[in-house]
Amino acid sequence: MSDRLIDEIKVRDRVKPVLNQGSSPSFFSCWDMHSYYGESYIVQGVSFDIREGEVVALLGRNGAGKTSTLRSIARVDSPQVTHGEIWLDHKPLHKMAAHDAAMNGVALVPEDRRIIAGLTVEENLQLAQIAPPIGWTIERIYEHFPRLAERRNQMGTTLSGGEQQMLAVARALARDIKLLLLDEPYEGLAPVIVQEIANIVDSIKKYGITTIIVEQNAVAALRLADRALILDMGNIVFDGTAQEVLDNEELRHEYLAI
Amino acid sequence: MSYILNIEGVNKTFGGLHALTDIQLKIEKGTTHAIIGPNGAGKSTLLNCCIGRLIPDSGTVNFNGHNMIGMQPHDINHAGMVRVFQTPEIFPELTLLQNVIIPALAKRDGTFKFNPFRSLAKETELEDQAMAALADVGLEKYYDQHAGSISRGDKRRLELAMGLIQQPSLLLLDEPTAGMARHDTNKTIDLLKKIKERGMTKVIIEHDMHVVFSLADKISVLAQGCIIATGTPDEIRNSAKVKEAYLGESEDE
Amino acid sequence: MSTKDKSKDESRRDFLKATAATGIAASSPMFFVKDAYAGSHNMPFRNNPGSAKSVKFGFNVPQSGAYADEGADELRAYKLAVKHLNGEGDGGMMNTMKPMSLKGNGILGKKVEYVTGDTQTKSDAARASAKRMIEKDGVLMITGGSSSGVAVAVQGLCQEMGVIFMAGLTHSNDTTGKDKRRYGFRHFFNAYMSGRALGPVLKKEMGTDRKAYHLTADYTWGWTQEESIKNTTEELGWQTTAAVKTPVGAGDFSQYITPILNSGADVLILNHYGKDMINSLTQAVQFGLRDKQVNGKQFEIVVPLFSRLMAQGAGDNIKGILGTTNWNWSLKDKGSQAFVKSFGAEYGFPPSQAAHTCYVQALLYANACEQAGTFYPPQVIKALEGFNFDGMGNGPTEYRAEDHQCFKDVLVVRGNQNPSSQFDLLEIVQEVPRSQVEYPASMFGGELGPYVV
Amino acid sequence: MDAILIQILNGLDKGGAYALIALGLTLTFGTLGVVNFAHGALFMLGAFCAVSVQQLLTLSKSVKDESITFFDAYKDQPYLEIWWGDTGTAIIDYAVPISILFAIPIMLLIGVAMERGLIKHFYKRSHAEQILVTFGFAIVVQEIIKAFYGANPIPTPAPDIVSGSAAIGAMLGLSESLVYPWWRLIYLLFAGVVIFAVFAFLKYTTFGMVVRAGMADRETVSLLGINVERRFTIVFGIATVVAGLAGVMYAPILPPDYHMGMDFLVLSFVVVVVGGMGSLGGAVAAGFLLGILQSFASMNEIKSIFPGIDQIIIYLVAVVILLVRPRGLMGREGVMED
Amino acid sequence: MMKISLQNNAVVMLIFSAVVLTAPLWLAPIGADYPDLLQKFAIFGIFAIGFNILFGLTGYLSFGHAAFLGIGSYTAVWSFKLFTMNVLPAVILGTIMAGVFALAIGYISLRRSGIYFSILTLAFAQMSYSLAYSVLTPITNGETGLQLTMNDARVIDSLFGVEAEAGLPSTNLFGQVMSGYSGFYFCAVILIIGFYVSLKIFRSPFGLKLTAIKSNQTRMKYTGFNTRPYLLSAFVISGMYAGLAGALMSITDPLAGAERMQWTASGEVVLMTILGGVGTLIGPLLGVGIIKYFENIFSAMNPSALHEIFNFLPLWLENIVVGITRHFVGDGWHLTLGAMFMLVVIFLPGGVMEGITKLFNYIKKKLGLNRVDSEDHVSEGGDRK
Repeated sequence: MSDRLIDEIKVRDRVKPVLNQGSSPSFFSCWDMHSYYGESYIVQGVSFDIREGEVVALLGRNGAGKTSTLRSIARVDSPQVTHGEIWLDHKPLHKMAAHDAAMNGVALVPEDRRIIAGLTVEENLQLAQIAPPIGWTIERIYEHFPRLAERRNQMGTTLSGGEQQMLAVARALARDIKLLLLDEPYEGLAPVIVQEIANIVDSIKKYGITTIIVEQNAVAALRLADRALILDMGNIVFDGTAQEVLDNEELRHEYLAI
Repeated sequence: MSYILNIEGVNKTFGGLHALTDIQLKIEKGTTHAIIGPNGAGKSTLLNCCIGRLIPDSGTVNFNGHNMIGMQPHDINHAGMVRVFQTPEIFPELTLLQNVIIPALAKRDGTFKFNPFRSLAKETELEDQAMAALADVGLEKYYDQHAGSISRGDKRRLELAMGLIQQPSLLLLDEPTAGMARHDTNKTIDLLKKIKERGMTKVIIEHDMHVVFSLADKISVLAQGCIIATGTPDEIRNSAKVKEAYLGESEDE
Repeated sequence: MSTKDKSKDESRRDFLKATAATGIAASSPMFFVKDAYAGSHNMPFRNNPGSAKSVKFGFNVPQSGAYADEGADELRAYKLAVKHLNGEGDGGMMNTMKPMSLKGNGILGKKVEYVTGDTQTKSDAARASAKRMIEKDGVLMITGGSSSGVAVAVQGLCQEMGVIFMAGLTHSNDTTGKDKRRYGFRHFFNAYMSGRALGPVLKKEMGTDRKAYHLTADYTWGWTQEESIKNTTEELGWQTTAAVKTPVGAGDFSQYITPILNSGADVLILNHYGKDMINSLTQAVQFGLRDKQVNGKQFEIVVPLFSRLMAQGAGDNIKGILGTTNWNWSLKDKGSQAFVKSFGAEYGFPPSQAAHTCYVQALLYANACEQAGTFYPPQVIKALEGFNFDGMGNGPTEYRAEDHQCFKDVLVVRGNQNPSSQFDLLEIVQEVPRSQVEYPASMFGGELGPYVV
Repeated sequence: MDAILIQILNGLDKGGAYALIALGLTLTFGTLGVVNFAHGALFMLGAFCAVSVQQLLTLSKSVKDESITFFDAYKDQPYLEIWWGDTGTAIIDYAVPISILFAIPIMLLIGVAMERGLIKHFYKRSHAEQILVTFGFAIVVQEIIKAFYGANPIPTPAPDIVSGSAAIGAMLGLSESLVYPWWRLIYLLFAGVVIFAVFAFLKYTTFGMVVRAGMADRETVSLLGINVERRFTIVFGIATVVAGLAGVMYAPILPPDYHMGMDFLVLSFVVVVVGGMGSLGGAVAAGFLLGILQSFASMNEIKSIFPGIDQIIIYLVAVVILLVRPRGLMGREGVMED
Repeated sequence: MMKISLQNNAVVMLIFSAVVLTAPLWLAPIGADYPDLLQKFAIFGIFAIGFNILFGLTGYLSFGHAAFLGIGSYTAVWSFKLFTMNVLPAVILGTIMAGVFALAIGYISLRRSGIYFSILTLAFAQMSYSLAYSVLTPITNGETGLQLTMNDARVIDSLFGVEAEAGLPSTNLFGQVMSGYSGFYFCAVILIIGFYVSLKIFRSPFGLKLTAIKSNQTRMKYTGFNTRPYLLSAFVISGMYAGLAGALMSITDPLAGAERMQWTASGEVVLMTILGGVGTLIGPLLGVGIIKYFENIFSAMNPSALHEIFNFLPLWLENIVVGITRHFVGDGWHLTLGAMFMLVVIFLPGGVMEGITKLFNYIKKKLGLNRVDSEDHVSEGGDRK
């Protein structure tokens, strides 16, 4: 245990002030975050800032800690954040439980969508509108996602993969969010549907919602993103524009394996 | 027959969703065959069908001339087909050494052996084997730590050691390098190359193209539950179809 | 044993004995120290007090489980008995018992002390507790308990250990029947006597043309009682419509009660005790059985074994129900009055029949020791066997030598319709004389076993 | 025919009781994932709510009891009777229905306090430890009750007006002998209403929707800004209230004693498991199924063919169902399977 | 710490044997040195050790092990009735019979896991109990319990011409009577053997495989093990331990009652094991010691006994202390037990053994000894038996 502590201190010394281009103080910032799954050390001192309205792609190979980083920010129980600070719009997320973080504007669209079994499409949406602050009305959501409107009384889990993804995103929009965390939105979807989801995410970008997107399909993610962060072994190893990543084959090869 | 594994016409659906559609796959003895494809393409489902975790709706999985469908997982293991899992399926409460001794015991004792009076302390031979396997993957220093406490990358390596110690005739590797640092990935590639020299047949599922292209003799590309291409690494690298499906570049761009 | 090859047998026995002796010596050095068999009358026996200033009794009563309240009342009676034996308090039945050897200075000049234990109403726990008393605390006599299973189990143990057991509340015929033991005595009456006592009263109250339906707790006591009552009622000319066994501790008896409604029976006999009795009676009344008319007759319920504590649990449902009891505090004889007075003054409420039984048994054991002039069990047993006495309630009483069953008058009681106090739950219908409930000792079989163990 | 009809009714009634007890237990399983061995004790506490209210209403002045001459004895006369005469007596008569009103807030309080003070700390502990701690809690509660009320069952009668039987047969034009106690009919009705209320609450209220969602996926619900833990505390409180109400209403049928909870504990676990872990509908279905089967197995005709069948029927059915359906009637995969 | 084994079985066994055999000496100060309680410690120790082989190693929580205890008891008494008063056949038959039943019940119950398994075992045990209590009375003698009688056949004894005595015969080991201290030593020797077997199993490849099944059964299947026979063997072994314990209960006290099979009896061994520490070698024995001590000693204390204990205090303080403690002994002993369950599990997750280990590590740390190996736990635990 003590060894670990020493490590942490070293890591902290090593952290350089993160880049903070543009707005200051930054809208979202994550400073030296460490988290564990049980005894497994997953996120090993991640620090980055995001400006309001920015869309950031968080990239890295499988197992690099991307999902864990998102989950740490959303403050779910596991992984457990043992050290670090997370600030969103002047609010200290690191002091909050998941539901508090959500009430302060964080929305995580999880990897496997997590549509709640036993609830209809509409109930899934209603569930998102119980705790304040409330975002889009359900009517507005249905306008944007006519397919969901058609299936409003169907059980959420009986939707197809793409529709479930739509519902998951819609569920996030039903809340008044400041930071959207998208985890693998295209996973397991047919190309046609990927396109559809991409359009949705595009439109989200138009509304100016600050977004972190984690995606295996790096190219697709980079197309949407203003900025890219590359994570490796629980550490940020690259921070730059999306174009820089697309242009830098060596970087892609080394850290994204494409 | 020079094919050690011959998958024919395997279909698998989950509640209307076609996870696998008419899979045809032949693996030659002694080769390293990579299966690539985007997340959710059905790669893990395919492996699960091979090792008895899932039973396909139709089709055959022929291993060394025997149909494996309907066989118990432990019998498939003893037939010589061993899988290294993607999400580390280890014994978190046991030490690393014990984790590796378990598959070694399986290899020695078979599916069931009642030996409650044999002393573990006398199993020095297995212990040496296990230590060697741990050394192969570079974990020998941590042999007495609980497997639950090591990093994800290390768990992957432990998985690998657990697979290797059984010296299977066919090793199914599900993303063996996920979660590893670049340095460790390279070490793992070296290790897998070494195994190839020993003549072990391998099927690798991998995202990391670097790993795939350094190891594979042949590559199959899986997308939407279908094998859309099989070929040498070069053929795959230059296939437009593959690029579209896997690298996410749609045709209109 | 007829002997064809006696010499061979004997040599083998000698060999066995020799091994036994060496075995004891080798394996357990403390064996002799603990169970020191050195006595005053040249007669070694277990837990001989020798020259000690006091003797110990073991009060083994249920302190947890369904009979805990009954156990608590037993314990109160025992403590009172010890007080009286040691010459404290008002003396209670010591003043009324005849013949009486006790002097109010303890027993044979030794002060009486006691230890307590919890039977949990389980044979195993009761035997463990009794063993502790014998092995650790060195008690001379064990008494108490609230169920026949426990009584039989502890009685067997006491026979093996050579310690006298004065059974507490046990109603099964077996306790002094097929499971009787030389070292065990019972003051309580039994199921057979309940039946004999009830017979004439039932005839008088309900006539001879009745159809009876039995609900019987599915274990040995329930069976013996069912059999005894059945014999009695069938002698009267009653028919037995059905006898249904119910699981012990069933809680809800409704599924056994509903068939009664259509059975054509006009009397329900509940061979239940304790919680089962309270529940089955309460539920039977709820099913309207008591308001029913069958075959032009009023439907009746009979609970052959009654106790005031149980009556308390059943509340109003007990009113008007017939049954038998060993003793009731409203008896007007001198002994009973003395005891009730003494107990009431001490605790503020009258004693239960369990308390009475236990109190009397403690006194009787003490008296037998005093009379025999020794604590040596065989002598004490002989003093108790065939002992005739009076002034302890229920009139003249005998501890029959052949089976150690106590014979005295049996009370047939009825749930009081208009109780004058919260304790006045049972009214005595008849004091059935002893002669009417007596039976030959050989009737239930069993063997007492040896005096010396 | 009558016999069968009445056994069906009887089975439904028993089933209602089983379902009611199991409902609270499975609610605790489903939401908190805690194996609550104290559930029987909560049922018992409910019954003792009725006892307490009855004793409260019969709070009495001690009057010298002249009828006892051996020693100074006192008898009790309830203040209510002293003050209000017959009205007081009538109020006392309605002790059990009145106690329902008391039981709801008291049980809710007990439930919430128990969850916050004890259960909360055991969410992530092993089932074995949950069993040990809740069992210990049950024993402590029992012993406290025993210290205050003694071990003997305490008669807690229903109001006089419903103490007898309803002549159902006569009402329906069937056999005269077809009667059934009023109170048991009320219990059946009550069980139905409570079960329906719980289901309706879960189905039609927002709170219920959150609970259902929380049972299915706790994490996602908290990601939507909902404090699941607080809601689950209330759910535990509701489960306690349901157990308590089952107990209150059972008091006239089974005079309460301190040990009655243990007798129901095993049974309620069997019902919940046969129904399938985490399934409310399953628990209710299993409760009624076992109740009816138990009633039938107790019939003399069946007992004469299979002696003792009535004593083992519940367990026998449990074994058969679990062998045929691995997760009980309606259990979900993966719940409490490790 | 763990390169398979640094631990010497012989040393462990030596310490364990010494501790067990001298129990009458070191248990004397707390009043637990009389034969019956010593026998109970040993017998329930065997029961708990066996139970721990199933629950501690595989994680399968059986709620029906008391059934095997009862079967062992009945078989042993029948052996006395039919064959001989010698205890060896009783021990062997009791163990085997329990094993047979365990095989049948385990075969069916192990088709399910988790709580479904627990309820299946519970159901079987409750059925056994109900039947033994009532319908099977010809075999079990119902509520009264199966007892010896004067006219039992005892075929072997009469064959060898052992003469009937005046009273009931006693159980014996070739003439040595099996009650009192000799009964304890007999049980103690079997406990030591039982512990040795358990130690061997814990430290065998078989034991390791069982632990691995507990850790991740799915993985075991894909590693090439057929887990069902492993679980079944563990179940049968632990069932045989229970049968052995049951037989010993009949040997030290030849009366077998149905309540031994009730769910509360099964629950008791579960509580003993958890209380002491699941999966540790000594933990279950500690649990047995605590619960049996409470049941036998605390339940027997009454205010006068308390006054004796606390008479070193000034009178006024003595009265206060007795006034408070009296609620926790005698008929309040259950309260103490329940409170202790709660305290232990709240403050010592992992049972009493965990607490001892922590304490031991703490002391070692204080003394500046860093290395702690688990062998010390064994001996430390043994001291407390």
